[in-house]
Amino acid sequence: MVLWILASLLPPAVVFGQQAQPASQRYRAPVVNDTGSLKGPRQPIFFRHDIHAGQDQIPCMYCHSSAAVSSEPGLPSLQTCFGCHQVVGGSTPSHQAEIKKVRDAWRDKKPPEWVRIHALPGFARFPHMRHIKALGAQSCTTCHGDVQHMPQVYQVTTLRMGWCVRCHVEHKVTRDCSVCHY
Amino acid sequence: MPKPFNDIFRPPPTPGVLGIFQYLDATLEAIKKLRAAGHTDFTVYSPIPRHEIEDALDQPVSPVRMFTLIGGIAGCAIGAWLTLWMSYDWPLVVGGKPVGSVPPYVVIMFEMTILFGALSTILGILFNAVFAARRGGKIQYDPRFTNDRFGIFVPASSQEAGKMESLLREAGAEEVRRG
Amino acid sequence: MAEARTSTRLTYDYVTRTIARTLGAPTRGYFLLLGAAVGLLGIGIITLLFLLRYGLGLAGYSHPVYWAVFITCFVFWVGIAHSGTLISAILFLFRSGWRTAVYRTAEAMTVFAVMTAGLFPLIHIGRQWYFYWLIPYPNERGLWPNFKSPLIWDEFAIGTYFTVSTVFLIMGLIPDIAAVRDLATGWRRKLYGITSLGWTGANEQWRHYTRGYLYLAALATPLVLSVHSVVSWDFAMALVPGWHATLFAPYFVAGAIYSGVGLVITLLVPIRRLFHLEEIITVDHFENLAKLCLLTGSIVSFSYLTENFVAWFSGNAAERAAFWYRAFGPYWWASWTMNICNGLLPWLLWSKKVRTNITALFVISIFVNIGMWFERYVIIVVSLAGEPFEPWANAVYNPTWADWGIMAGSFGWFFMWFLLFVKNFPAVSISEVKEVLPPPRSKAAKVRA
Amino acid sequence: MTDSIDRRRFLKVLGVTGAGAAALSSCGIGPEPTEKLIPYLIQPEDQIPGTATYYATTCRECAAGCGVQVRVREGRAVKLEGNPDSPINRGRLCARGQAAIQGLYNPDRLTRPMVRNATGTFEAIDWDGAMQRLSAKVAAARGKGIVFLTGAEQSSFGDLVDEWTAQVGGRRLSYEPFGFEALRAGNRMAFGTAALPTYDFANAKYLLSFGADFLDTWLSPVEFQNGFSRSHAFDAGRPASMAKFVYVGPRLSLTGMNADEWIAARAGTEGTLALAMAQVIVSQRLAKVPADASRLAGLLARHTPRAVAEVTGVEQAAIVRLATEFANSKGGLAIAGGMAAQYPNGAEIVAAVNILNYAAGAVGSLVKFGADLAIGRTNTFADLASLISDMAAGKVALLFVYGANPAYSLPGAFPQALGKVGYKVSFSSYMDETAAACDLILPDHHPLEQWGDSRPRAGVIALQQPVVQPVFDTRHTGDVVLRLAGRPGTFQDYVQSKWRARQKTNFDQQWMDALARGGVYAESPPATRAVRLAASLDSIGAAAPAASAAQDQEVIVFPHPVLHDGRGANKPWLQELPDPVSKIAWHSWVEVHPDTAAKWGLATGDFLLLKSPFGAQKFPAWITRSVRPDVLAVPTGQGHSAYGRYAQDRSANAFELLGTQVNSYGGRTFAVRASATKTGEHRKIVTTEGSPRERGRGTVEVLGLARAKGLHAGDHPFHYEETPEYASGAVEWWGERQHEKASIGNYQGDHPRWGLAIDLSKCTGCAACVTACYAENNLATVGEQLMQRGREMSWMRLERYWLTDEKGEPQGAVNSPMLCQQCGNAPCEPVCPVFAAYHTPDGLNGQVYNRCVGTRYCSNNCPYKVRYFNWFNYAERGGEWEAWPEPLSMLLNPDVTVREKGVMEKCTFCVQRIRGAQNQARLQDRNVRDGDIMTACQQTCPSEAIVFGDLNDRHSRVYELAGNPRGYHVLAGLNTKPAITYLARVVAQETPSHG
Repeated sequence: MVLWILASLLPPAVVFGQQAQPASQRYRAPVVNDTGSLKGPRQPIFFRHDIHAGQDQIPCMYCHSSAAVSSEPGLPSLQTCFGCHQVVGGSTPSHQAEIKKVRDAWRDKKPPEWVRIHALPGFARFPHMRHIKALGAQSCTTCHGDVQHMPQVYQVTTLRMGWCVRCHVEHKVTRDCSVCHY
Repeated sequence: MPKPFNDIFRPPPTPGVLGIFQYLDATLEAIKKLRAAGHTDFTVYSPIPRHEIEDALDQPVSPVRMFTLIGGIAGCAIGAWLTLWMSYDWPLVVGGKPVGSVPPYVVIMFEMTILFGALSTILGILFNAVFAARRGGKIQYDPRFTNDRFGIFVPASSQEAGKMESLLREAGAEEVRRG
Repeated sequence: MAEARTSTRLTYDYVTRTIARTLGAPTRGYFLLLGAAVGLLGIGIITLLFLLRYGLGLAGYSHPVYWAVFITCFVFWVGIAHSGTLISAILFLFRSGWRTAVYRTAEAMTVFAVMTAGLFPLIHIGRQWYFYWLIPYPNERGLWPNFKSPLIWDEFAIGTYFTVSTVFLIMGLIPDIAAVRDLATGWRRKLYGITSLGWTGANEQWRHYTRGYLYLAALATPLVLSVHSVVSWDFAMALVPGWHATLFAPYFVAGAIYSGVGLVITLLVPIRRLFHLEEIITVDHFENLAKLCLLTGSIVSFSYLTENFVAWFSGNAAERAAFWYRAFGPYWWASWTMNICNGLLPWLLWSKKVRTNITALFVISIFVNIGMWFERYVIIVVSLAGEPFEPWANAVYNPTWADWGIMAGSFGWFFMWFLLFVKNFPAVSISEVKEVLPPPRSKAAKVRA
Repeated sequence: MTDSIDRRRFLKVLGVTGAGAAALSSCGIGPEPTEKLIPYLIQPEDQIPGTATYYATTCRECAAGCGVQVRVREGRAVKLEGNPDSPINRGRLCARGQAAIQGLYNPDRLTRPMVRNATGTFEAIDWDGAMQRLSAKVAAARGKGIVFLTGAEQSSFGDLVDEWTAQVGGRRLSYEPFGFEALRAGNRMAFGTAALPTYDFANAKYLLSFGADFLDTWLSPVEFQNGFSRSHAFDAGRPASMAKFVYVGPRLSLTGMNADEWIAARAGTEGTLALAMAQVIVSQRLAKVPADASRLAGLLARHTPRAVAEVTGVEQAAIVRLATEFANSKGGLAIAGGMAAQYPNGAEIVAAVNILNYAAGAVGSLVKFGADLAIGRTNTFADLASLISDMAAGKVALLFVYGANPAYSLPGAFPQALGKVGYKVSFSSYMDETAAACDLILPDHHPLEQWGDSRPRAGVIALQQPVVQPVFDTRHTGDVVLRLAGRPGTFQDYVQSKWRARQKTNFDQQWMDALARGGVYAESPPATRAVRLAASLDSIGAAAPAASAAQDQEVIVFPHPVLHDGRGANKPWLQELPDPVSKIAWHSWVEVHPDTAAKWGLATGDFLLLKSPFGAQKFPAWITRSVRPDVLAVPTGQGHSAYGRYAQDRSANAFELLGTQVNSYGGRTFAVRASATKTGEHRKIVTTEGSPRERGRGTVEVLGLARAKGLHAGDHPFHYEETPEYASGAVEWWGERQHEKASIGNYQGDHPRWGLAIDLSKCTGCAACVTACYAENNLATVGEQLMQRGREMSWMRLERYWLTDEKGEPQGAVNSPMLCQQCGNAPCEPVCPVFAAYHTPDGLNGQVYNRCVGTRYCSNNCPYKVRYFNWFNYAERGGEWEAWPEPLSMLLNPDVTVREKGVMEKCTFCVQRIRGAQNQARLQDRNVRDGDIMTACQQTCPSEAIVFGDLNDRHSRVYELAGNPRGYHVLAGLNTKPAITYLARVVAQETPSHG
């Protein structure tokens, strides 16, 4: 609601800006007025993958650095966020509001508690590095969906065994049980 | 209720004569007489199956056996498919044995043969004895038939009913009913 | 020849009414028995809830004894289940008339025993809530059960056996239900009216019915032999000394029939007494059962001898150790109970005096059941406990309240069903008993005859 | 006392990543992902989420000073492994070292300072408050006697304390319950030096131990065991092999169990025996007699074999034979210690053995003086006794206790004296007996949380660095002392200053190296100092052991191999680890010889009440031939009255039986005479022992030395290794069928066949592998009650089968680690109805925990009985059988699923390590190399008995070992085709008996 009002106060140039852009231009993240209608759980900070990964084209590995070398992708430390956001303050009041949260968190040394979206059961192992090694750095979308264009991330694939196995069979790689279960 | 169902489940009463017998030999007598008179579509009630009655009626062998045979063969085939296809669908080696090793699967095939054979036999009996037996329409019946009395029901139009009654009495029916 | 067996003053009417009388209003004694059965079942259910909440550890298991009382009871009940179909199917094919008076009880017992046995595999597994993984159903993971596992054979065998013996029982019941229907009044008449599936005894019905019954018997006969063979393979397929024997299939089948006949006697004696069926279930019947007992019992004791002989003859250290441990290890009492009850007791039946003495038979039959329970206990627990391959891994296993609770529950479950059955359906076949009677003939016919 | 703390706070404290949190919480089977992900504030640059980091530090479980590498995942220490760079343990670790991590995350650790309030009960206090009180007390106590009691501390911390106590006019006392006074006194007697030598086990050709349990508790077990296995284990390649090992002592310890021959000399006469042997050697000139041997003449004359045969209970012939063997081996090493050094005449015994070594020329070659083991520099028991008397006399106003628990090991005397002390401060991490009697408790960091160092011996300085954030609100005692001394900086600075003082030039470089390597290790071994015989030797052997009184029994109290002096008693891994000899866990016992038992009508499990002049305790009897008939043996370690949930009120404390008098050489006597009476009580002892005899089933194989030497490549000494005639056809047919496996689905192509080789000649049965397995694979500890019912989960169990002589007396034992054999034709697999047990392409018996429904058929069909079932949910929070109460769950290995109740589990050759190595190899586009993968058991094995590798790789070590003629497969006759090759144990006897 508040955001809606904020958005309505924006200068027209910003609001209608992107419609004016020629289609040839690279992807512009839309202005989200009604966050309530977005898919996926609400995060403590309205972090927009579509802006960071899509519009600004920051590579996934920039934040999830260990994905290519370790079994766990890891989360960016708050330091990583603040690294940019002590300079980048945000163009619109709504963005500024969110970025302020980051700065406050850094000031209070209180990392945000993100809501987990992609979770595997404890008895299934998913070594990220092997999959990225095999499918390439762009392959995150295979499981996580088109995150670059998601204002708010939600689970696209089931991440259930049958789904894993199907992919393994398609790619003619092993579906030996003890590769994932031990 | 639509008509065809109606005919199956609530068939109209069939007109005819019902003779109730105390003695087996009297019943057989009646059967002989009726067959001599060229009747074939009469029904004989008995508390237990007596081979004498079957002989007297000399009916063809029941088709139930076909049900059994087909069911058994189908079951065996299903068993074979189940075991072999599932083994190769996700091949896992256990105990150094071949993935699809038939000997152990024979057990499954056997059990499936019996299972399907038995079930289809039941279907056969139900179909033939319970439903098929009713196609003659609703005919007269007496509770004593499951106890100690034999009975013969002859479908007959009102004009020939009289003839039937006498025929049954001569044969030794202790009671004859018309309906 | 069949007609000679039963006293001639029986008439169709007498048979119908005597047997129908068993369905009369239940007495207080009946309700007490039923209450007791339900009470036992309650104990079993509570125990099961505990097992589900805390885990199987509540039972007495101890490495390496990983199967114990539960599986013992499973095999025991499966065994019990065998005499029923044997009597009804095999003796039917052999056209032995004396079966008619006893086979209904035996069949009912069979069905309920299988129902009981079927519960144990579900109870004894570690994660009972995943029991359905043993069933080949299409699933999201694309996984199938392992058809090489004797447990899966078991599942199929027991499942088939339950289905077939149930339909067999129902088939036999239909004409009798019709008979009862025609005597009954009120709601019971309605009930039997529906359950008799419109049976009238018309020749068209008898024609298909008799044929079908014959084929069912023909199918049930190999089945009954296969089921306990498969159960025995649960053990024979394993390489545990004391289990790993080709003898097992016939040995188990014989044992099963032995125990089954034992329980049939145990059940028939009171039924006969309470329902005054002395005219219909005669001493001859008991004697025949006793002979069956004697035959199978002798096969069982022969198997014992063979087992021990082969163990010695094979010269295999592990085998020898296993059987030595059986006889003289910490479980000597169990194995000697088994040897005495199953090996020596049947020999009493050589004497006609014993065979024709109902009380004696009743007592013996109870010991037969005890003996057969211990046989399974010895085969399962003792073979695992005295682990002869790995001298280091052995244990002395002692059952706990959880084991006994589940076992009690199984007896409650069985007897509850059986009691409900005898009061609501003819416990002795009406039509088939008539079959062995001389049919009513007119004077003239009698003269001619 | 210890209030549990919720996990969330941990994650904050440790800054665990979401991945970490996920790994931590989703260890359980079944989908239970964490709902919240808490990122690092600042990510440590040396930590990659999902990947382990190793930090080198030093093990402080005993004074040996082994180097360890701590495996850290997401800020949690999950496993300890030996540091290959350390010259002491050479990358190996013992059970106690493995269990150190359970001290770090122990649920009974004190979470904050505690102070005794007016009502006499403890209450929490914050550090500032505590420090204020303390400095006030110190100020008040100046000059009135300040004593700082520590454990063995040859370290910067020790120096700091010394400096400070000097500054405040107090003194420091170091105390080890099992001291080494006798060794020093004995060395002084024989050679006039109190230093402790090093023993070169690796190069000995004949080992003769007089009570020294160098494999389990004596000085530096891991180091000695490693050396021992090099000399004692049979190695066809080494001409000298194998060195015969003879053990002299009244009972068989873990060490004695590994001997080829057991000389059960009467307790206390070991010295006399040694002198007799020396006499034989000198008189018969068996060895090059040293120049000053003449001075021995007088002494030795008194000890001819004939003279001593009677008193020692060893036949004259045997003495001569031993002496001859010993001398002729041209490399005999005699070691005195352990029990022999704890009799009233311990010093003489040590001296006598020194003389034997000297006479045989071992001194200087195999026994090297100069390194001077630090452990020896602890104060003597006499010093402690005087402290106690001071305390009792009220001469001590302020007492600090650090790293010691005298109230437990000196029951009676010490607690009483403690009562007279003005103010008592404990730095214990636990509310142990001593701490409970103190006024102020300032819990110290766990060694894995703190800076420090230790100098186990000359030339080795082991460095200690914090590998995790402190788990609780504790503080390093070094910092506390620095505050008290009013000195600036932290203890870390202090340590650095010390090191800087030692290393003048380019300190930073050296410091970084030390951090990486775990310390500084002198390249060349310390110079050997020559020793000569001391002036007067006549005192030696004079003191004959007291004649045995009629009804009294000789009771010897020995240190428990893993609980040691009781410090390990609150670690479930160690409690659940069966004692290597008796295989008894979770409680104490008394060893009784069958003859004695028969005399008293005693059965195993019957309680014996031992009443010594100093105290009385009840112990359940364990009837065994591994102890002399005239001796009862009792282990220490149990019977704590405090200390924590696992240790408290468990069995009986053997120290109660011992007096606190100082004996002739200033040590404590661990042998007492006590009356033994049957109480009539009985208990089922908690033991994993099945049959003590192998009964010729082919589970273990033993070869005589000559036979083993005679073997050539391709020999099959074990008949059943060849397929029997009648079976060959079937086996051939089976072989032909096997190609199908390689042609279907995942099984196509070449795969490794993982295998293990276990050399029983090397295995000593020390059980380090067992604890390592617990640590690596999240094995649940089930506790006393369940273990009594055979519910223990140890995937790796040690089977101890006695070897006996013709008289049936045990002559050592053969220990066989029994774990899943990963059979090629696994009986467990085909019986599983749901494919939870199946064969992986790389030859493992996969066990898919989340598929298992728990029919337990696999275990029934497993001839090796190495499958274990989860009878309860051992991971249930607050459950009755919870195995990892907070914060113990922090040490769960995130790479291994924690099994749910109703699931079968077993060893899979650390498949998580295999997959990890394969993943790394894939990243580097290479194949897994031989040696990339080490199973936990192999990694820790102090005697390097276990080798893991790919049997399909013609160049792997395991392939080579699998082809060894000594190799055999357990129960090979069953045609299970195991992947584990055991190498038969070789014993010096020519005709080994399986018993």
